[in-house]
Amino acid sequence: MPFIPHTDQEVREMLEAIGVDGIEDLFEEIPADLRCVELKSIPPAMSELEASQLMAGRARQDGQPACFLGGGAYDHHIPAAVWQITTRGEFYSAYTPYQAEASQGTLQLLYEFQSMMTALMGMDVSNASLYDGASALAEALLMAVRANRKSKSRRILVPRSLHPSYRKVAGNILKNQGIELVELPFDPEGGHTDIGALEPYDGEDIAALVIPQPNYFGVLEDVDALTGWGRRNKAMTVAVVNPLAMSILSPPGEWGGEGVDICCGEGQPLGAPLSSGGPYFGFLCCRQGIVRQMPGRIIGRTLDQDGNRGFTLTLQAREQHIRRSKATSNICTNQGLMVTAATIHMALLGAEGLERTAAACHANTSDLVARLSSLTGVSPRFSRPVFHERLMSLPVAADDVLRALAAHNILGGLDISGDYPELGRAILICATEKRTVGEIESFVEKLARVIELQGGVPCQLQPKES
Amino acid sequence: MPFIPHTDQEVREMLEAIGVDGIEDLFEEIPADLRCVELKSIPPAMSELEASQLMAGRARQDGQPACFLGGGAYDHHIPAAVWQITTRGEFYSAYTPYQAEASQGTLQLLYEFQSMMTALMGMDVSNASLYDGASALAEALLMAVRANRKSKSRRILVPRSLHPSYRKVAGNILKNQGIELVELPFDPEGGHTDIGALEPYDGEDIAALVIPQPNYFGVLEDVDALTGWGRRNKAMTVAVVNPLAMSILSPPGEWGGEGVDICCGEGQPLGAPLSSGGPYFGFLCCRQGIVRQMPGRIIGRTLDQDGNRGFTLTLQAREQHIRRSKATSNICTNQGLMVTAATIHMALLGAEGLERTAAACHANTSDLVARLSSLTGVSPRFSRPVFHERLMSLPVAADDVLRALAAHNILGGLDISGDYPELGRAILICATEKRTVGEIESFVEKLARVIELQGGVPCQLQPKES
Amino acid sequence: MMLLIQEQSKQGRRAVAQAPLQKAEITDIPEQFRRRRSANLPEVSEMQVVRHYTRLSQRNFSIDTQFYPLGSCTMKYNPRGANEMAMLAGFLARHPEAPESHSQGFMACLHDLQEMLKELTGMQAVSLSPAAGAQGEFAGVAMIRAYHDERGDTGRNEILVPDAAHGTNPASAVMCGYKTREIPTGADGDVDVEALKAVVGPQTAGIMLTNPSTLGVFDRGILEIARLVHDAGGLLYYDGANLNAILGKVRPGDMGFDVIHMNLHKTFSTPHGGGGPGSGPVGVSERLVPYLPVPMVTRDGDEYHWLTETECPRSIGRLSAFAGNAGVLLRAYAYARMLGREGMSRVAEYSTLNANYMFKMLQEAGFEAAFPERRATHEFIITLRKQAKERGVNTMDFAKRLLDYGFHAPTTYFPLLVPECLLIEPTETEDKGTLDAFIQAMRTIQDEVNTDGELVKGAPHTLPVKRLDDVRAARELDLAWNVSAED
Amino acid sequence: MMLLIQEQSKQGRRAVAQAPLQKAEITDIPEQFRRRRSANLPEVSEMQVVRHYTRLSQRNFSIDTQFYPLGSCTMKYNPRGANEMAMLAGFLARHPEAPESHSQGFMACLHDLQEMLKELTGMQAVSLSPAAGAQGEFAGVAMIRAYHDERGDTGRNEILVPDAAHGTNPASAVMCGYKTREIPTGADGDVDVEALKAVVGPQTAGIMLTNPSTLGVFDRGILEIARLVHDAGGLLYYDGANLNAILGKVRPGDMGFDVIHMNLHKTFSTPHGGGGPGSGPVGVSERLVPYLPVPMVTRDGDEYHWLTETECPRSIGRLSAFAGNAGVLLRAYAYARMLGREGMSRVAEYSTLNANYMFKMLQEAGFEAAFPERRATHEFIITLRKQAKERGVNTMDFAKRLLDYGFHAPTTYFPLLVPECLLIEPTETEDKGTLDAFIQAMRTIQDEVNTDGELVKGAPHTLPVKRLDDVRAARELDLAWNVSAED
Ligand SMILES: Cc1ncc(COP(=O)(O)O)c(C=O)c1O
Ligand SMILES: Cc1ncc(COP(=O)(O)O)c(C=O)c1O
Repeated sequence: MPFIPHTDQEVREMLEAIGVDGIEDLFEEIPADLRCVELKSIPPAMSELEASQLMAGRARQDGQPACFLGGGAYDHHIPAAVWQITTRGEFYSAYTPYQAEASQGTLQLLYEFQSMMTALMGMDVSNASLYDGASALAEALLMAVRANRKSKSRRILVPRSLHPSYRKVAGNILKNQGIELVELPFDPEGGHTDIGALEPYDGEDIAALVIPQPNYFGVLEDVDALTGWGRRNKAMTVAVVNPLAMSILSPPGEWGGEGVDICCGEGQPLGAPLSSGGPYFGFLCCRQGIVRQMPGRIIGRTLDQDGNRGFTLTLQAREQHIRRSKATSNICTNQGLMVTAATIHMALLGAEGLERTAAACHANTSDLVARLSSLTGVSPRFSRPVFHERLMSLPVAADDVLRALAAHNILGGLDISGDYPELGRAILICATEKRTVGEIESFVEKLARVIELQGGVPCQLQPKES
Repeated sequence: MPFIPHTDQEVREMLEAIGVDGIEDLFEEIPADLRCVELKSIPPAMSELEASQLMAGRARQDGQPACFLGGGAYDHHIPAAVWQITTRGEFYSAYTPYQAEASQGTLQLLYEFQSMMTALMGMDVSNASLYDGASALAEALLMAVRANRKSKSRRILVPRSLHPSYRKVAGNILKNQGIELVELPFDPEGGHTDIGALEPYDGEDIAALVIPQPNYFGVLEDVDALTGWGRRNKAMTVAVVNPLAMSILSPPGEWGGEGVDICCGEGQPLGAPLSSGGPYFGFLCCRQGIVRQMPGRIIGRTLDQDGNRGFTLTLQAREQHIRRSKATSNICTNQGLMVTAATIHMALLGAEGLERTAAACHANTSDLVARLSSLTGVSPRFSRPVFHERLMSLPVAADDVLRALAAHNILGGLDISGDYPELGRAILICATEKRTVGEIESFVEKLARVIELQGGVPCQLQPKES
Repeated sequence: MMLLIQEQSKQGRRAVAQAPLQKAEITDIPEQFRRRRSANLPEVSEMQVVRHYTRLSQRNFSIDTQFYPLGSCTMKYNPRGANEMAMLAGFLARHPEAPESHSQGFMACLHDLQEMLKELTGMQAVSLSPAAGAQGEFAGVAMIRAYHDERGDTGRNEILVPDAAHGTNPASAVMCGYKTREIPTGADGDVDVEALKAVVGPQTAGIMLTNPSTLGVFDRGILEIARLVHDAGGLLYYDGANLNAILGKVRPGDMGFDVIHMNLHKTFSTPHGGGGPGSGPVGVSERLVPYLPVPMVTRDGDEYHWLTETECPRSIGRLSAFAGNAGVLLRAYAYARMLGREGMSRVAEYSTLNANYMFKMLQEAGFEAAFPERRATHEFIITLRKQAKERGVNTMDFAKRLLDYGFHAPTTYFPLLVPECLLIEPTETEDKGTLDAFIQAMRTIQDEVNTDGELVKGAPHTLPVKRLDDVRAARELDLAWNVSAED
Repeated sequence: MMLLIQEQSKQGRRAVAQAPLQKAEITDIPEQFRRRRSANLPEVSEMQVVRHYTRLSQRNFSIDTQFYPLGSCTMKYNPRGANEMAMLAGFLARHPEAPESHSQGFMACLHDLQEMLKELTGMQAVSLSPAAGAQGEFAGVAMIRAYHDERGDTGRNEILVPDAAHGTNPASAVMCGYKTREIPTGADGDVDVEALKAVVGPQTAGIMLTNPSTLGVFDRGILEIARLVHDAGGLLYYDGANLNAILGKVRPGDMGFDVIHMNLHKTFSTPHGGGGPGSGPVGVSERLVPYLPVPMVTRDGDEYHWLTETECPRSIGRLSAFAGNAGVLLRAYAYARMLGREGMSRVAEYSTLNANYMFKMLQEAGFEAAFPERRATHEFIITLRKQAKERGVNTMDFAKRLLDYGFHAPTTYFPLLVPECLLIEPTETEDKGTLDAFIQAMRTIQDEVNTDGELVKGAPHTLPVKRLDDVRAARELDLAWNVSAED
């Protein structure tokens, strides 16, 4: 019996001790007519060897194309040490650290994580993770509504430049609580949320304002101005940031001088493999003053009976297992292991390593953008500076182009036409530090051919001018 | 500086404490004219990312062909747990357990390993590993010569059916000590060492007799008869066995009734990946009476000051670090980590798991042999029973066939003509438990085509008769 | 005491190999957007990091090192093979937005898993996307709400929740805009059906139930409960946290449930990771199929396709940016394939056998069962109220003392309705020897309580820290390391 | 005490998923060849195995958990990246007899590594095949012998070995059929050149030397030694165990050595694995090139080919069945690429800096240096003979007490010529903070020796076992667990 250690002898002894004839007797309280019939469609057991052959075949089947996709998940180098340590049994197979004395490993690590996140974000406190960036935003907004004592409205301003899935997820999670998400348009030239877009709401009762940095198009927002607007209008400011970008960009805790109230985002760039979208982790930081409104686990430092330092789950009275229907959130299991990886990842890279990685991504994407822009009909869609993603306009339909590139084992970007029909034929591209010159050249070359084939435009590998 | 933690500040402090101006001063005792010039041909440093991209490319380059090669290294399933635990830092990055109290993990594991090997081999004692199977044989023979007080000769009988590389390695290592290896011919029909081949040596002074099981051709030797001959002739009997095979075959400790004196072999089938031939490990077991002649580390059980059980290196007086020029061997570093893997591997499989694996290999190879034998001109070269390898005669040259199969990503066996020109056109094949029916079918089909193309024999997929 | 990684930092130190060796200059991002001062992250060497976290890890109890009979949490062996398979390079490298052409292998796994979970739960369709049990609960209740709303049945504003329910149940209901109403438990451990009758009505949107409940008993009145709620127009939500107890034995769909979440990190043995990630797929009966969260995978001949908002316009939508905790799903899938058809019901059988054996042996050792007349399911409850009252040694003291004996403590003080309780779940992957050793430790502590209560109240004595001061932690909040706060 | 895995066995238990689920019947192997009774291996579950070995591992000191200043052993950080790269599926799956068509990637790594090692050592050619340092020594001496033999110079039957040499040196010489003659060390730590002069002669096949020697000093007379031995017709063997001290600073080839082995598991940071595997490539000067052990890799244009007995008929042949410890070579190669040209000499510089810093600080703390006038290399020796004589606390007591403070002990009682010695090698990967903590522990123990000698003599006090009885281990041999021996 796979994973079951019982010998016949032991089973006999145990049944005898219980005083029943067979294991079936232990299920006697279940109404007989409810008992299962055979599970016909479940295949018979496989050995580990058979299962790994099956899985290896499937993993191989999907190839390992050159990936120029971003859009909220980024292909970064993860130091080998990260997962070799993270998958150590003591981290991998422990539960949530309810028994603090038997969980100092996880607890100290989480405290270190909280310390790193607050340092990176310039905020006062951090929780120990939420599911992912999108659901973290939803939780952040619920938190903002709770925390904003000055606001009676349940209206939240959300830039259209924010990741479309984040907007959907926030909407899906908030809609049953009567919270209204109001969309702010983006500047059609710059790709950012112009402060002018907020004018209509000047002086209105707004519970919260969302500020992405960078936004979905990779474009940098005027975070200082937006934060200032929020403060002036007594709206809670909620930043949604890429944590890697924060190593080189002004952190939310400093925006507009005094910083935002809450910041959240997707932790994936900090040590989580792409892995089809998960497990990743959402992070959430805030000002000290509103920590009791924060959802999720929080670790605190304390002393033991001998006066020695130790760590423990704290502020549990906010949580569902204590406060039940009045909890700050329903979250229980979070993304602990991903946070373990992120902590080790950040420790290994340090600020300098994150900065170098961020700079390399920026440089690679800039290089790619420059080369692509040499192709006829291909150009950056927005004028404002970006972090490591850019929307590129194409002379032909994006989906055809991407399909053709995929046939060459290049994932050439995201077709955003579904979410932004107003932006026409365009792809969102990203070249992280892992993309090599060879891959970038090959992308440009293949794209040139694809455009030629699809659009009849002659192949143009030379710069357009000069 | 990769892997060097020093900050400038610390370096300054340390230099000051030492009382020198710079690090260079620390090398002042080295004659100036010896100091290095620049290392021109060493390439500049790579980041871990760059190095892994280089290495991943090279690993990919070699493909993952379907492997029907054996010949001393076998493609077995290794439970995922084995290497996930073996590469834990505490095993991976420890030294030889010189400080026993700080090395009880490794020491207890090695004691468990010794216990498993003696159980599997039916022998009294085991050491904690040698480099590989071939060098273990050389050490076993040196040991036999030392231990055989009754023999004055330095002659050892070695069957030609023994792995050719083992014969070479033993020869290379023993030749400077004036030991003579005398070759015993194999039976041209059976592929085994007929007891008659020993007749010429009846009553002679022979220091040792080597007995492989199975032999290089996969064929089972008459181990009882050979062992009996050795005992009657006062030759030390030295078994060379495949440890996996021992799960289903009579173990050396029982051969000829009382068993052999020494047994050794290649531990690779017990949890070591193929990995281009290493690291593997050699194992060595013997009768209790000659343990003091044994080379290599040995772990013993003992008590600590409180009377509690503990484990420690023992019989170190045999070893080079104590006995120096009079040691039983020069070996120091052995293959500890591979033994760690093997111990976990054996614990996971148990006797029943090893038996099932062995039986599956035997069945797969039998299946392959049967199917191949349906091709015109292809037939087993030897008549006697085998474990999981067989020499197959071909109607065309072996090297051409293998090259053609390799082009189809099938490694179809070993060409043995270099080592055994007398055996004509033949390949040594092996299908472990990992080879799937699909792979076996594909092998047979491709071989049929290759033979047809090379030899003009019509493609024959039907059974020859019936 | 172990230093924090931050306390090991020295200015200028780095794990050099882990970042680009050259620092690219950034010329086209204006100053105003740039960070002025580097983040105060630790500056440590690669070896310091490896050594620090390796040593930290040793300060944890875990399944790989200890018996961990945490009730309701199903701490069973997490197969190392499943980890290896989910971490295959091809799976790790797949971008969530990779086109279907480059995703068929991955999607096949998801589709197979959906199908298996359907069969195991007796539901009509399954969506894998919820990231954990609580998000599954949210999805489930949101579907219930979508169902009533679409029918214009908008007066239903209440979700019924038994008092034994996990805290996530009421919290999830509230997040979907419902009020909750608690249903008491009868003396026999089953839901008090009379009490239920009294409150079920036209305002009832549904009921959230675990069965077996967190009291370690199978609710024998389940069919009547289902009838009552359905008759009132409400739907039944099944909290699948305890599915391990009945896998392959009885199916929530057959009990009458309309929606269920599963905790793959419990029943399907994916690791808990010190607090996640989990995975909480939801299954639904016919009438809720249109509302399932996206994305899901569908098969068309030999090809797999994504179902998203476009194909499922009535869906409650997506709850995370991508497809949920894919890596967890792959582990669960690998585990399910290794269990196979025969293995499913064995999970229920042997976890139940282990629980009933311990239940019996502990009672014989003098421990008081919360529901002595009942069979245990895969877990059971003992109450230490006598010890607390007579000796002043409470459940938490008992729990801490167990740590000294090398066992993780069972769940303490949950469910809330049983005073001074321990909820004990051994799981099927533990052997009799371990159970016996645990029982012996309980006996020993019991003796200690009688002879040297202070010893127990001062526990733990053998761990890296002594009993921690939780009150201080909450009162003098210290949630992040701060240079200036140190000496 | 932890049970043995054998003691956890129960008849009929198995880790079922780890073997074929069906048992194939064997019909064509006659009874006489078959095993009659299954081997008495442990019968345990998968989880028991994982738990047992995970917990066992925690009972080890290791580089990943402790400072491990074991002199002559170069216990430095083993990059996790090198492990990952060597364990890439493609590398692990390659059969040693795979054809060159399917081996070019692997062979390229080997070839690159050969070239780098050539440059670093200043030798003409390198063979990677020896499995560890001692096998490298064997190969080296065997080449020396082959060289003399081929020239008909067969009267040379002696290898000279300084008294500070590692035990493998004389043992290897003997395995090659030589007698050894010991050369004493001068008071300054260098080889006593006068003594050498007295014994070098026509019977001298060669000399085996480490430089820096195991005394932690660089032998300043090396050029004269080389001249003396060469003039007498002997060859010079370089034991590369201490290469870490001079990497990129001075090359054995330039010192006049004819043959060298390297311990990649030291200088190139491959893991020691609790006792191996290692790797001991050999490099040679021009005249020994024909004798290098096979196989080696050669490049022809863009293609790599194997060199075996056929291409190298004068080779001393192969010393293991295949190409040596390939997986170790891959790790060393990955490490070398990450160090790069600039990184090589830094290894020597910072390991030397660390050693000299400790050397100075320990002397200041009152410890007696074996060679106080000399610079330390990457390691150095202190002697505790005063403490032993005056307080009866010997080096081993000191070593054991260090374990209590969380440090692995330095090498004790080696080299043999320095009484009560500790050979201390911090390596370049340790930071000043760790060195200072170690120095502090040494001071503390020093104080303990003076105030409470019994405390030190009774050490260790904090490890899983107390001081072990080695005498008993050797006298009452118990080398394997035996059912019947247990009760
Ligand atoms: C009964 C019960 N329901 C729900 C949950 C919540 O599941 P999760 O932690 O996966 O969100 C748990 C988890 O502890 C539980 O035990
Ligand atoms: C100086 C010296 N020479 C030789 C050796 C032998 O090397 P190996 O253990 O790799 O066989 C060692 C290893 O400890 C050593 O320190």
